[in-house]
Amino acid sequence: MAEERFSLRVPAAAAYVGTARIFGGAIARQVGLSEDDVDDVKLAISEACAAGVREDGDGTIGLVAERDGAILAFEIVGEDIPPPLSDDLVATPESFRRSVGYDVIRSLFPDAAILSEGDRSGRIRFAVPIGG
Amino acid sequence: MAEERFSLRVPAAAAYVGTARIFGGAIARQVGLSEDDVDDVKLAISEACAAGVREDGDGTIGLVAERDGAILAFEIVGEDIPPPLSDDLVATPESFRRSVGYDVIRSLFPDAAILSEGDRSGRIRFAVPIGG
Amino acid sequence: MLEVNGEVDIYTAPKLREKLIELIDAGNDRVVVDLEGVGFMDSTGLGSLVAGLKRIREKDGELAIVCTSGPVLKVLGITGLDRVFPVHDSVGSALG
Amino acid sequence: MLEVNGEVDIYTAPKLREKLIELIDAGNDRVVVDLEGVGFMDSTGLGSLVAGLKRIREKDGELAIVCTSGPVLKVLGITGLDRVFPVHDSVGSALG
Ligand SMILES: Nc1ncnc2c1ncn2[C@@H]1O[C@H](COP(=O)(O)OP(=O)(O)O)[C@@H](O)[C@H]1O
Ligand SMILES: Nc1ncnc2c1ncn2[C@@H]1O[C@H](COP(=O)(O)OP(=O)(O)O)[C@@H](O)[C@H]1O
Repeated sequence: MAEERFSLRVPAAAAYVGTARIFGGAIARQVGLSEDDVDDVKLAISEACAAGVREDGDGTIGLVAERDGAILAFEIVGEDIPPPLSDDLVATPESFRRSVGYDVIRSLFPDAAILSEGDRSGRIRFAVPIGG
Repeated sequence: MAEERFSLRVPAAAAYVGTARIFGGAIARQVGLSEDDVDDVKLAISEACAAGVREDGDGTIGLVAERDGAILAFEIVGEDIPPPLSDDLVATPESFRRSVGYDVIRSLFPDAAILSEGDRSGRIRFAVPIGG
Repeated sequence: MLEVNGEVDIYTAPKLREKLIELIDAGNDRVVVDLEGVGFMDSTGLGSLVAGLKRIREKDGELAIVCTSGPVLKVLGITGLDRVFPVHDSVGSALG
Repeated sequence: MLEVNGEVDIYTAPKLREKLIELIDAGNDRVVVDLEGVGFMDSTGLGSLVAGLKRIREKDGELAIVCTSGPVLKVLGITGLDRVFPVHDSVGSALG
């Protein structure tokens, strides 16, 4: 079991992506990540939550952070995080926007996982070493 | 049912009171409270969470905020929020500290409720009118 | 000149896009976006800058960015947009 | 003179108390706590100030506060501690 567990749930509306980002940044700073790592965490959370935002503002976005020894792991869960695009799919502006976001997450955290359950519901995971 | 619901859960350690305060402040600002009201919310959350902090750092503190029409209601739940002191109780420094905190919450939000279930587990509730 | 402040994410990016397009449609064909007051920007914010760039290019105009913030430069670098926009370290150099 | 910065809550209050007591035990009997850099303070932070006050009174000393921040003044007012501590609006006035 994780030594410390943090969780947050906000409406899946654009207005609250910043709330989740601030929360994640505060945890990252509190467990002792460097300011550069804190910035990376905030960016990845922002991208992940943006992927979970619904036009109608319904549904929720969940953010869980777990510190386990020297690893801080994040998971963002949304009812509306679609799987990454396959290359042959015709991109809508909306799906293009999301794929840029996924790319940003993966370049910040190469081991990031974008997992989908069915068509839309999904979770995005990434982890950061503490003091690494 | 509330129109918007926000929740957070952090370890019941002193280090994360600030995280809860920042989260509550961000929500308060986002729903449109004045900066003065945002400050009051942050102070009340800080006092409530401080009451829920456990020396051993075990357990968790939960914060739920619900916007329902023009009301933003907060609830802080902890496994270790003791009931307010009765006056004839001999105060330890610890219980005195908590009672000052409860007084601060009640002077900020006169309708605040400090509810206890049994001896220690408790919840603190207060609400703010939005645009009031 | 468009001075941007605060955090640019999926919530605030539409406002940035709107302001940029307005500025360009008002006839400005050399626009400098000053990001020095921006504490945070993600790819949705970059999308607004790209939308401005596309609009201004239709009019053969130019869009430059002023930015010295490490985190903002980082997301510009990750997306490759630092090669699409001229990025300056001061308003003077952007206008010069 | 003790300059305090950041947010003072249950996490940081013990450090404030420690520093204050140290300063007093080092022989300072007129201490000014400058709270101008404090963005947030709750009753646990006030508890540290009170602890300092008690210690300095044992030595017939005085502890004054410099504070102009609305939220910090508010919590001082709620707890009545604005009547216990001399509160000044500048370091100059506290020392004068
Ligand atoms: N957020 C972004 N980050 C990086 N590049 C982007 C971003 N948004 C758009 N682009 C780039 O700009 C181009 C135009 O994208 P877009 O604004 O969606 O217009 P359209 O859908 O009309 O092609 C894309 O092909 C991409 O290379
Ligand atoms: N956080 C606080 N806010 C307001 N007043 C306080 C606070 N802490 C202590 N006091 C005041 O200072 C006095 C001393 O409290 P305390 O430091 O607990 O010392 P002791 O337990 O030795 O009496 C209290 O009686 C109270 O009036």
